[in-house]
Amino acid sequence: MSIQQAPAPDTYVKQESEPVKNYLNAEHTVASWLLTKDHKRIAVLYLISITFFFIIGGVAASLIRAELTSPHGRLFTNDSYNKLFSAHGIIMVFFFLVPSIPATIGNFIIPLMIGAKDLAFPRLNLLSWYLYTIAGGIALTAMIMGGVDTGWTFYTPYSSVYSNGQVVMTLIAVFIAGFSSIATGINFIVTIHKMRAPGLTWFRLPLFIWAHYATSVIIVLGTPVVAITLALVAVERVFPIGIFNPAQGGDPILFQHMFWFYSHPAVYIMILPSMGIISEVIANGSRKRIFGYELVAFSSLAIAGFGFLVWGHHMFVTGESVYLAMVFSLISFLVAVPSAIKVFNWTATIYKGNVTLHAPMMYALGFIGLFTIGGLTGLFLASLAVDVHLNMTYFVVAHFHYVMVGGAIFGFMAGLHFWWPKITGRLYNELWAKIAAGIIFLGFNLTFFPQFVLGYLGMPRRYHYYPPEFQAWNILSTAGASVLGVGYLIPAVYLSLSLIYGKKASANPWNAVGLEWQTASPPPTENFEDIPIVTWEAYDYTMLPDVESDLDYSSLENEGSVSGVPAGGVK
Amino acid sequence: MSGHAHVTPVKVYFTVYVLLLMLLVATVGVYFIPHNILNPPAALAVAMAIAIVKAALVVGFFMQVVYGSKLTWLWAAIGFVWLSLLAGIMIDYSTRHMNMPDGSAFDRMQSQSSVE
Amino acid sequence: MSVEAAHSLHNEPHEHEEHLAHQFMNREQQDESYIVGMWSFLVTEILFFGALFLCYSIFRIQYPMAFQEGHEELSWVYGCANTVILLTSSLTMVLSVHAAQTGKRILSAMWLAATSVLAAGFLVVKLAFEWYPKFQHHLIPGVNFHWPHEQFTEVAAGKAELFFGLYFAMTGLHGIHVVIGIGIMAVLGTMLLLNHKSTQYYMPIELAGLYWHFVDIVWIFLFPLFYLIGKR
Amino acid sequence: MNYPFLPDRASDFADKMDPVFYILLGLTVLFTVLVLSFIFVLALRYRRGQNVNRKNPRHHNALLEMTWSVIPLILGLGVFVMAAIPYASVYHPPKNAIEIFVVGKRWMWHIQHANGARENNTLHIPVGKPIQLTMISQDVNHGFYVPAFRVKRDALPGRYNTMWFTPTKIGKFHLFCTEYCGTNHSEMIGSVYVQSPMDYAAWLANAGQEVEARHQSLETLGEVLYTQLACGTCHDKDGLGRGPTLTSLYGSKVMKKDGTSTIADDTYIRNSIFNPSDDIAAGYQQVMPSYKDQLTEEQILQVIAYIKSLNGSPPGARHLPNPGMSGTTGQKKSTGHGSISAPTQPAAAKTAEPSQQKKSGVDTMAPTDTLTAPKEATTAGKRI
Repeated sequence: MSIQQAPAPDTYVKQESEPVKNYLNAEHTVASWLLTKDHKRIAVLYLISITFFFIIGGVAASLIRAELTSPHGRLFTNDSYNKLFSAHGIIMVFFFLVPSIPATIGNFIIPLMIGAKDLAFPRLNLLSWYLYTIAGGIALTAMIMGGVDTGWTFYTPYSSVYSNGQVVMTLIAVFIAGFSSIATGINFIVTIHKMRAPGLTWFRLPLFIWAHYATSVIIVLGTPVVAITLALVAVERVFPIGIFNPAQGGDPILFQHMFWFYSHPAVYIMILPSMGIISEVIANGSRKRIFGYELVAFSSLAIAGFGFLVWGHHMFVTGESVYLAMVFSLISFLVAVPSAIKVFNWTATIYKGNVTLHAPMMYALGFIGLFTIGGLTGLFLASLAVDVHLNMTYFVVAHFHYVMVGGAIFGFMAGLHFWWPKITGRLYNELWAKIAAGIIFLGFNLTFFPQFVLGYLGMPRRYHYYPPEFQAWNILSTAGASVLGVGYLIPAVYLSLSLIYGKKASANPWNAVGLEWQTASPPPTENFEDIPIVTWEAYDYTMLPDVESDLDYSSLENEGSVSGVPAGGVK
Repeated sequence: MSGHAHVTPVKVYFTVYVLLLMLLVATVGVYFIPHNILNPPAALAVAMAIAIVKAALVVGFFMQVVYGSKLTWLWAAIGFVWLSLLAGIMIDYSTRHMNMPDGSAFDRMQSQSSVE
Repeated sequence: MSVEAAHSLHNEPHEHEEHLAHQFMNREQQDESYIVGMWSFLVTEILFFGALFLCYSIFRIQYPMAFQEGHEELSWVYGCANTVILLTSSLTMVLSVHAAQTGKRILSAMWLAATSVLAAGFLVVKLAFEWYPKFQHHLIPGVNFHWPHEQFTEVAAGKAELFFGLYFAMTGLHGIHVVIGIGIMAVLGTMLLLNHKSTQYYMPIELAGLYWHFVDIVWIFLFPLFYLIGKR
Repeated sequence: MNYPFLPDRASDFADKMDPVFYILLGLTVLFTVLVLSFIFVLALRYRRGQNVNRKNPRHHNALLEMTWSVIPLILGLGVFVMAAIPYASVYHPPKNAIEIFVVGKRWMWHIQHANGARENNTLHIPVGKPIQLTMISQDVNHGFYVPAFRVKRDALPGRYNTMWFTPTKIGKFHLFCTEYCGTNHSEMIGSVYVQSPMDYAAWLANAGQEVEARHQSLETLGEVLYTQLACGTCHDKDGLGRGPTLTSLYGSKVMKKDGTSTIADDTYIRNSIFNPSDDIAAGYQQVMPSYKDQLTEEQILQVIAYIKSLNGSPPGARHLPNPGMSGTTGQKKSTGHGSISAPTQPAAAKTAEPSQQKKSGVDTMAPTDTLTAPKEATTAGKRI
């Protein structure tokens, strides 16, 4: 068992005086960034733009929460409030959550993880970022030019006939963003199929790759449907073709069917990559192979497959066929099984592990807890009679924020911290990272847990005014949101500072297995000096010496070296 | 210039083309069969069957899937499989008893069965 | 097994280095990547059009009379002519791919040109003989729609508008694909004639072919669904 | 201010749904606590530097994995069944339910009772009686939601959705619109007043008196419209006119021109008036114009009520149009709108004297009788 030509760690210590060529310092011109075909640079471009949209969506969210401290709506008019939550939803879903992990961390790590020089189609990858940026620009323009008040779901006939907002422009933006994500999806599928290093069989792939494969399949199969659906809404605003307009014999429920055919699987587009990250981090944090690797891998595919068969559970109260509603409810319960498998298997991985509670691990453990709550509350909404009460209330809001924020964003934060040394070549401040993780966890629960209660009490979502008896819970939620906001600011500060003041990272600061740790931090443009040849299973931590002193993370504080990291050549 | 590609003999292409034209003639022919001989649903079924055969010929030979790798087969098939999942939306229309928007064909079938 | 795979990698002679993008190890990998990539793109296209076909099916079942009467405004002769044109263009396309695969550069460019001429012919029939008369007959939803048969027949204007909405949405989307196809073929043909290095490798032409055949397949379904709904 | 932790429970549906909710809540708490405590304990116990036995770690265990796949599956299926049964009952309203008609429009709920009583953004119902709401929207999608009843149903444009429940508790409850419907979505709210049968009967008889001295039952209003629009010219009693007769139409099987048949229900009748060309009865030509622009959703409900009444209700129930109405011909729309725009005052209902009703001999316990009471009123009634 050997990892070919892995550079000794000493190499990197030595090179501090004369920096090695890596993807960051390969070229310095603006054009070299904007016209780059290097997946790592594109990932960084994506990271910057996605952070930008996250901030905008976050500002909208905090304004919404500020407004809801009072049941009488003192800050905004009805119309501005509606535009705010629509902006929050549209930006967060289409411009943050869907591309967040795949286009940034996935883009950066997938070729490194499978030992490829780049994605299969580098130009398509760049095109994807441009489409995303153009789409984001159009969406922001629409919001500046009066905004859109349809909510991110664009339900017809409100969006197609009645709304006075910039609906067409926003729809065009979402349409283009859809093609950006399709481009990423196609790229990942082909890359994972065809670009794996020799010896890297499917069952030697890290679970991160499995998760991204499942995600890409969903993207490719689902996105075109929502793209054409939204395009039809845009067309209907201009020409009365009437497909979704009951006045002409069209059917608004058809819109909901076609919209959720994508938008429910889209939830898995957001959560599956996050689950992939959690698998990586848990394996590293416990220094152990993921328990039941095969089952976890297949559960990703099962979630992707079943995810396409449950869209109707968003429509239990619209009067869809009762038989179909039962089928959708049943399959929604079935989706819970692969999710449960993942949670249990992650938990079992810790058993007899050698646990290091580094910041990514803290996010990962937080993820498991929050995703458990988010997933189980999803079952409330999958249960037919219970959904009749809870659908369209704050219970739904709380549920999907537990999955999207507690799940997707915790995974994103875990991944960002885990691969930050790889991406930037710098170490961040571990102490502050742990503090921030704790604050985010607390703030998150404080924000969204009260919303479960609000939902059960019956407070509908998208309400600007609400009956005064709901105020206490709303104030609690807003208080939590401010804690959460502070929690997000801390990483923004220490991660930015680490770019300048951070200690240089070694090739493998976490002492992790996985091909991405076999190359320098940051990696060279071509990723690997030589394409590695894989002869071992994923997460085979037995190939690294299990010497506890080696893994003393105080060494992270030392100048960029984790002494004795046997990045390779271990027998 | 020649790579690893499978080079199909030109004769195959011409044969497929002639077949496609013949099937086109068949489709148009079905259109002219009076309704009392072939009722509209059956005519639609025949037209769709012909279209599927034509599409299969194009996918198989012009697009070279019959010579392609397993992976190509998989990806050529998956789109059509998922399209059938999407068509699951129609189940809603065929089983929605009470709340049909209009007196549609589905509605009729439903009400006929519920009365008799 | 893995060791063998590695072995073969290192003996890779890099025979077609000049057409090999840096991220690929060999031509076989590159070729299949392109084919699979194109097919996964076509999968998105299938679902893209598929959603429209779904709308079509739902409304055709609900409003058979509207579809019956609406289709009588369309001419099956033009539809059939266009089908012949597109099928022929598919043939010229595969001949172009065949020529490219066997290294006949100029022949390949000629067949590409023939394909784009046919595609343009399709558009001429579509726009001049079909869409333009629709405009004259006030059958474009929202623009000047007037359904003269409402008084005498059994189809309300809204339903007819729905039918023509679907007609224009589906044939329009197909038409956009034809225009894109013409653009791709024009660029590729020019590059072939100039002997540009990326077209010395037949794969771009093969991929354009896959795209074009897909456009053909969509029309194979559109033709009977819109033009051959049934004679009374 | 009272900040509740649990919502009111005021309907039979709430009684059916809440147990499922609490079972799910129990399972959620159980599994969350289980997972969190496992994580906590394991992460601490196997922390780096802890001297614990890490020998022979297992990387998979088929039996264990099977167990924790199958147990959630079984639990899930159990909950599915428990939740599906009450849901299925939503689709089968009892025959004796009191039918109330709801029209959602931006941004109000307009409610019509069978006897012609109307209210906006309030709903008065008697306790202990099954209530069936037949809902439609005039513009966009709305959602009719009463948290205390745990019931919700979308009011959609172009089709009737129904829901039913039996209120079990007297009181005032929130009514919300849950399907986002535009600018004043959050103001499309109201109250549901569950009253004792006596209070309800009193309210029903007097509701809307400020607008009309005597309101007319839905079927009478429908008959007025029927006359105004001259429907009888074609749809005569004997079926000899240009259109089929409407006598005994409702609920019957209609043979259609294209050889198929359908049941003439609310949706069918509504569609036949708005889109006459969709379903032509066998043996007739398409000559009927669309009444889409001439009838509001409220009015169409009245016409449907009238057509229903042609099914051979008690002879006294049918009567000629009120002669007093002839003056209003030509202002078709005002029939509906005059009273719609007038705010109804729940306070008035509260103050109505139940005792008065008793005197008039109304058996307040029987919903069918409460419906006949206004009919008496209409025969003598005059519109203002």
